[in-house]
Amino acid sequence: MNAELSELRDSARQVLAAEGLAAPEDKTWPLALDLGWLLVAVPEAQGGLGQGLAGACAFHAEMGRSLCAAPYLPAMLAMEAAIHAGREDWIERLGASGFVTAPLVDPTLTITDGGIVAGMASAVPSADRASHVLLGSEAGDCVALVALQQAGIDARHRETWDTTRRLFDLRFDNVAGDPSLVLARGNDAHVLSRRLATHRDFALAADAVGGAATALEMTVEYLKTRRQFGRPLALFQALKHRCADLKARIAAAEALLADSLVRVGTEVDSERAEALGKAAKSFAVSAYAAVAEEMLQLHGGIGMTAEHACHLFLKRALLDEQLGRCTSYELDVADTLLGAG
Amino acid sequence: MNAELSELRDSARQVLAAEGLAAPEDKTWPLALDLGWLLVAVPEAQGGLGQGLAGACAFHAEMGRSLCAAPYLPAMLAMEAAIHAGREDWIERLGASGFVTAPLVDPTLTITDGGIVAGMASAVPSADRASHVLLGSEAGDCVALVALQQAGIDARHRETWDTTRRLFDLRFDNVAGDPSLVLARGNDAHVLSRRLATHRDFALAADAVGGAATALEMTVEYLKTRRQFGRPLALFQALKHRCADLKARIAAAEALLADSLVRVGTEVDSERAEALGKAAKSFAVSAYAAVAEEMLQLHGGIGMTAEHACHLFLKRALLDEQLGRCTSYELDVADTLLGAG
Amino acid sequence: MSQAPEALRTEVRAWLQNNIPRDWRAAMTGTDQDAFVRAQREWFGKLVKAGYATPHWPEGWPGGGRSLAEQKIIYEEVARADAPRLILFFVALYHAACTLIEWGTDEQKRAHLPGILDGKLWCQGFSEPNAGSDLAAVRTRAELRGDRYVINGQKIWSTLAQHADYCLLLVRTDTAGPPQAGLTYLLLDMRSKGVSVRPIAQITGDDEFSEIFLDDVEVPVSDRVGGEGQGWAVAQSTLASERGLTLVELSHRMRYALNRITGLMRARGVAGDAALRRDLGRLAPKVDAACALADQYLLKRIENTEAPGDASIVKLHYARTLRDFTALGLRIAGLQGQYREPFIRGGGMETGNWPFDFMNSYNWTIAGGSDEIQRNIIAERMLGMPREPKDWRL
Amino acid sequence: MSQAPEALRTEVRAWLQNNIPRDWRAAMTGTDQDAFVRAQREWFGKLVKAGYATPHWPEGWPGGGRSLAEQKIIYEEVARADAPRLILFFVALYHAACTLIEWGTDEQKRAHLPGILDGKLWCQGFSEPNAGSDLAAVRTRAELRGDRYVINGQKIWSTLAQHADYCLLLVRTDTAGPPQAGLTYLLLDMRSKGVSVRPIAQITGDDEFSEIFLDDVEVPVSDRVGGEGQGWAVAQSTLASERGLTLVELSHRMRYALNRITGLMRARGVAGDAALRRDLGRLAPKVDAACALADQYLLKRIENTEAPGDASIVKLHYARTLRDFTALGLRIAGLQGQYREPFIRGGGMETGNWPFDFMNSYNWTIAGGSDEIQRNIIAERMLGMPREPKDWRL
Repeated sequence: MNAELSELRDSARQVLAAEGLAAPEDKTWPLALDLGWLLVAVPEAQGGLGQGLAGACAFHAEMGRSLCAAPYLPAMLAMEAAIHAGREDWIERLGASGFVTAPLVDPTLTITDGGIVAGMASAVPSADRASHVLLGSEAGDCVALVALQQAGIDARHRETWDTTRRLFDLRFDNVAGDPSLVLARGNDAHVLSRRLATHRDFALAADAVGGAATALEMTVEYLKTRRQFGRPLALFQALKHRCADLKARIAAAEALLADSLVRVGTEVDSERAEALGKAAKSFAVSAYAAVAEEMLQLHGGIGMTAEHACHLFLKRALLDEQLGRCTSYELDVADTLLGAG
Repeated sequence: MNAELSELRDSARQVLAAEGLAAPEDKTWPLALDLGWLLVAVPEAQGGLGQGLAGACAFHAEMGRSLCAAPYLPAMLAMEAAIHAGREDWIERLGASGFVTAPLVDPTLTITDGGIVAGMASAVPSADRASHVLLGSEAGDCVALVALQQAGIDARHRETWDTTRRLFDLRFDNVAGDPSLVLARGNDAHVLSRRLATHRDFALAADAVGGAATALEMTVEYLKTRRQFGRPLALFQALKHRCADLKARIAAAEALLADSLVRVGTEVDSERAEALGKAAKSFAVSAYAAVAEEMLQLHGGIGMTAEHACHLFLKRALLDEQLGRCTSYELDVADTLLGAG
Repeated sequence: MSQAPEALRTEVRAWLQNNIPRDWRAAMTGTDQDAFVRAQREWFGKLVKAGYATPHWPEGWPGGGRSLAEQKIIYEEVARADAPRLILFFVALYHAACTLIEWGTDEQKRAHLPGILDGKLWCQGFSEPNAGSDLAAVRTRAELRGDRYVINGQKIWSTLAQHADYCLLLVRTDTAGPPQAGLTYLLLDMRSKGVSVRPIAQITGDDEFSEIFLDDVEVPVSDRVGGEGQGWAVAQSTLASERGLTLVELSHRMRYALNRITGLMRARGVAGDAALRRDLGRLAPKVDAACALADQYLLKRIENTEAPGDASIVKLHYARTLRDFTALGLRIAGLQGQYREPFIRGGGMETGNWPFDFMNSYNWTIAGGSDEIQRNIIAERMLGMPREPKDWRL
Repeated sequence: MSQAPEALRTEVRAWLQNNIPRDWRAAMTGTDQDAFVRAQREWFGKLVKAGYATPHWPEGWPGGGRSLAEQKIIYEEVARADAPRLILFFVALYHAACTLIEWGTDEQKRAHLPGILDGKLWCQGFSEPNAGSDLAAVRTRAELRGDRYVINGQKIWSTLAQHADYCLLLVRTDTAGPPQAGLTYLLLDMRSKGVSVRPIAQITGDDEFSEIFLDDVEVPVSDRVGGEGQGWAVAQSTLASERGLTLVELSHRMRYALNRITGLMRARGVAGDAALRRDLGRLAPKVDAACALADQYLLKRIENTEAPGDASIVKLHYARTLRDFTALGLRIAGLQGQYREPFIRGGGMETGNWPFDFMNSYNWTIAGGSDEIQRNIIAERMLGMPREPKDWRL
């Protein structure tokens, strides 16, 4: 991580820490906009910080660390699409004030040549606050922005156990798209789709790594404080060893994420980048879930109360596991090694 | 376990303990014969002890406990077949002095109506000492005893990492069987095959449960004796908790085995018995492997030396996993619950 | 009250078939606690009348005098029939009744046992914020003033205390000497002045546990169970009162609930997924083993051959298996399982609301002696591994 | 000796292509140790000549003066080319040489460093039967008599000591005071009177470790490294001499060896098994993470930002991943994998002889500080969890 990025990251960490864990979206989203966090991956030539995907992931990790409720990830996907398409108008709009959301799982929809959108996009964060949604057709041959305030779109809030995300199902009943908002078609759309999937997977990996780190820190802190049988729990070797295993697992996920980002470099739309993203996501989210599960167990009864933060980590970790393309990642990794089954 | 059986079992345990762990086959096989261990499942009407499959499993568990090298399991399969077929001549012969072996994995061979045997039987213990081998055709329509001292049979010793078993590959090149040694044909052969598979799986489960119990006892004993950093290892809570988990896993395997044997009762040739045997085997052998793996780790360097017994347990556990129908058991259990995939 | 086992089984099975509230799961889905309490009371009334609520009570009481083997049959059938669990009355029927039967004065028995049959509710006041698995660390203070104890302190994890009429209260009457020796056991009327109850919002959205705050609460000496300083021993009886039976019921329920996993696999179109089939094929024998352990444990209790640690093994294995069970369901449910749906109040451990069930399973790995405590017990009492020295502190 | 990284990489890659012994794996399969030693000597000779055996030695020595980054490139290429590991010379090239370079007198350096390049073999005499991971418990006694130490005791787990010319020997010269302070570090000529070596038969069938028995063995005071009582500090240098590099090599070798698993799946006809594919898909990122951890650890060493516990994480993760890797191979191999086949001497950690590899992987979870020790270090030094009190004994 270069010095500029690490400074930016540290200040984001401070700002988010000041807001507290799982601070609401209406407090953290304006911060993200005001402090320019959406510009981190935008090339310098286009007025951004030029920190690329690795820079973006440093921020995604901070979102994970603080269980941030702001819809930073979908907004960054929209920004990634605008960068790819060279749409400086949208880069500016997204960086300054606008919010465009995007589904965090692959949508099942068609976009005709004429731009008619039909089908379903699930797991779309904060869709009620967005002006547009970024959609890719299931066939991968079109990526477009679609305005949300129009007829034929049914948005339904789906309450999740994870309260730090607000997901929507969007149903499109032959909605007329705006041709000027088509960002890519044909092969270019395939490349952009790959780029978006890569960003999404790395972002989820970063979210997981950040969340897991905080979860373990809080757990260790709790064990140092909490006494049972006249001793701090942190003195019990069985618990120490479990924490050590979790630490090693988080460190491995962090290392894999960092290493994979170095390997990707600027080739963010390559097949290799997509494969690396899948592996990093798969490894990181299972580490996160394991840490969050142990966090709850090691906190004992207090972790079972809604007042304590344990469950927020657990619920976010469990949702992270199901975002992206969920469990099929492992099979995809095997495909890379063995060829398709 | 009834009083008679538990007395028999205790005396077998004493006898085997006196021989020491992994005592060679030429010392333990005569004991098995002399002490009537092969008669345990034979009905009283036929001169046996009438203790059924549960009785047999009590002895299989003792074989596992002591890592016994005697080919008790294949001999008991032959006995089971003789009981099923009502062949009192063979019951007597097998119980008194003869040794008939049997493959511990499903053979891939055909037996024609005329009794011609062709194909392969793998994992046949101590075939060089047996007069006959018990074979079932792959199609399940014939079960027969085949004399080993005849032309067309190629017996090849396959050295295993587990030195407490001596397995052979037997290749049959159109060997003429003896019609008087066909024990079952047609539907009766299917029923007998099921009965043999049931006995084999329960026996392997019992072997595993017995072996795992000794392995854990030895490990706990070692931890109590061995000191590091000025304390007995048994005082370190992380190690205590791991031993406790192993104990619970063994207890669960024992309970499942005992309960399944009660459910089977005398219906040893039912489909239900076969399904219960598969589940018990699958659960017990993975417990055994887990215990043996931890045994090695918890013994540290000394466990890595051939002089110490750790590896004998590990190697036997790993072989047990691959005997029977190995990993497909789990899929079979799922078939029972879900129907065939 | 003795009866041929199969006859009892047939009788209970028939009774359950005719009496289980129709569609009780649907009725309890997304309901509030008051409706739940009403439904429980109704079900309780039926069971009491049939004699199936109190098989463990002594001969002479309605339904009482059943052997453990007979009690087991009743529980197995309740599990098989997927009848509602009687959780609202559990403390009253087991903890309170058994403690009173073993330790209570005649007067105390007369005062309370008939009330339990009439539907009086009890809760347990053992755990405290700083004494999770360690009862010896109880700090709630009781001072004897004349013929009353005056109590100050706080209890936690008290199941459904917000509905209770009485509380089994463990308090400290002496701070000198060994910590166990300073405990005393009281029967607290929850309407007493100074008692306040606050339900705990749980991570599952349920609120079946409460905190109890005790502020200068007075309890007459006549409501003490056992002598002053005997609280530890009395509490052990309370905790032993249902040893084994609950886990027979729950493990058998889990076995029947395997069809919720297979049903989910079919509904999600992944019944052919070899990896999930393997997971299921690994889980099912583990569930069967949980049943076998619970059954055999009860048999040991019947035959009086229970050894130290046996109960820990049953609980540890059940708890881990329940975690695996619910985790598998959760993963199969996929993104759909992440959407919050109303839970079934009193629906047991495998309701098919997978995130709820998964989180709820922590009740078994944490409460009633956590997995970690069970491992200590198994290592020390069964395997004979040494305990850490008492004076080992930082 | 500095060079553009990519130029070095190209050069090493080309050299390896031309110089790796053809079919060395086949040649080392089922061979005896003498043939292995000959092959290792030959390979060593080539590497020394090319300067690739001693990149970590100081400037001025043949091949020496390479930065850690350059050393890493060499190791990566060795792994990529699947070259034989130089295990027979490892202690000489790293442990002995680095210790002498840091602590040796000029005379000691002159006496021993050139010999190492000529092929003199060294072994390590640290571990003892009752001091596995705990060097402070070393009991082998050295008494100063005139200008010589007289040594009695026993060492164990000494790699290939049966072939060694010299031994790095840690002995106790003082039994009073803190245990670390009584240790002294000696250079032992293995031909000395009273030294006997017994190879240990391992469970894998290999015998790469030995016991060393020391019976009134005399070592001149001039062969002491550091002062009397400084043995602990000198030993730390020895152990740190190859920190990081070995695990870069081994983790990268493991990554290339993933094709042994995929090859096995194809050969066994189970390449389409969804459950195994999922296992493989879980393993592969774990292997990649092992590489990433090793690489990043070395970077920290280069940048001097290593923190306590970092090395433990790298080792623990590598060791667990190697266990998973070999266990997966073992299970895929099925019954065929249970038949004993000759192993490849010096063939590394993933030879495709799966039971051998699986058992051999315990060397990484047990030796060099077991997993349990690494967990203690991580918990205490990285997470700041308290140590057990020193006086905590039974």
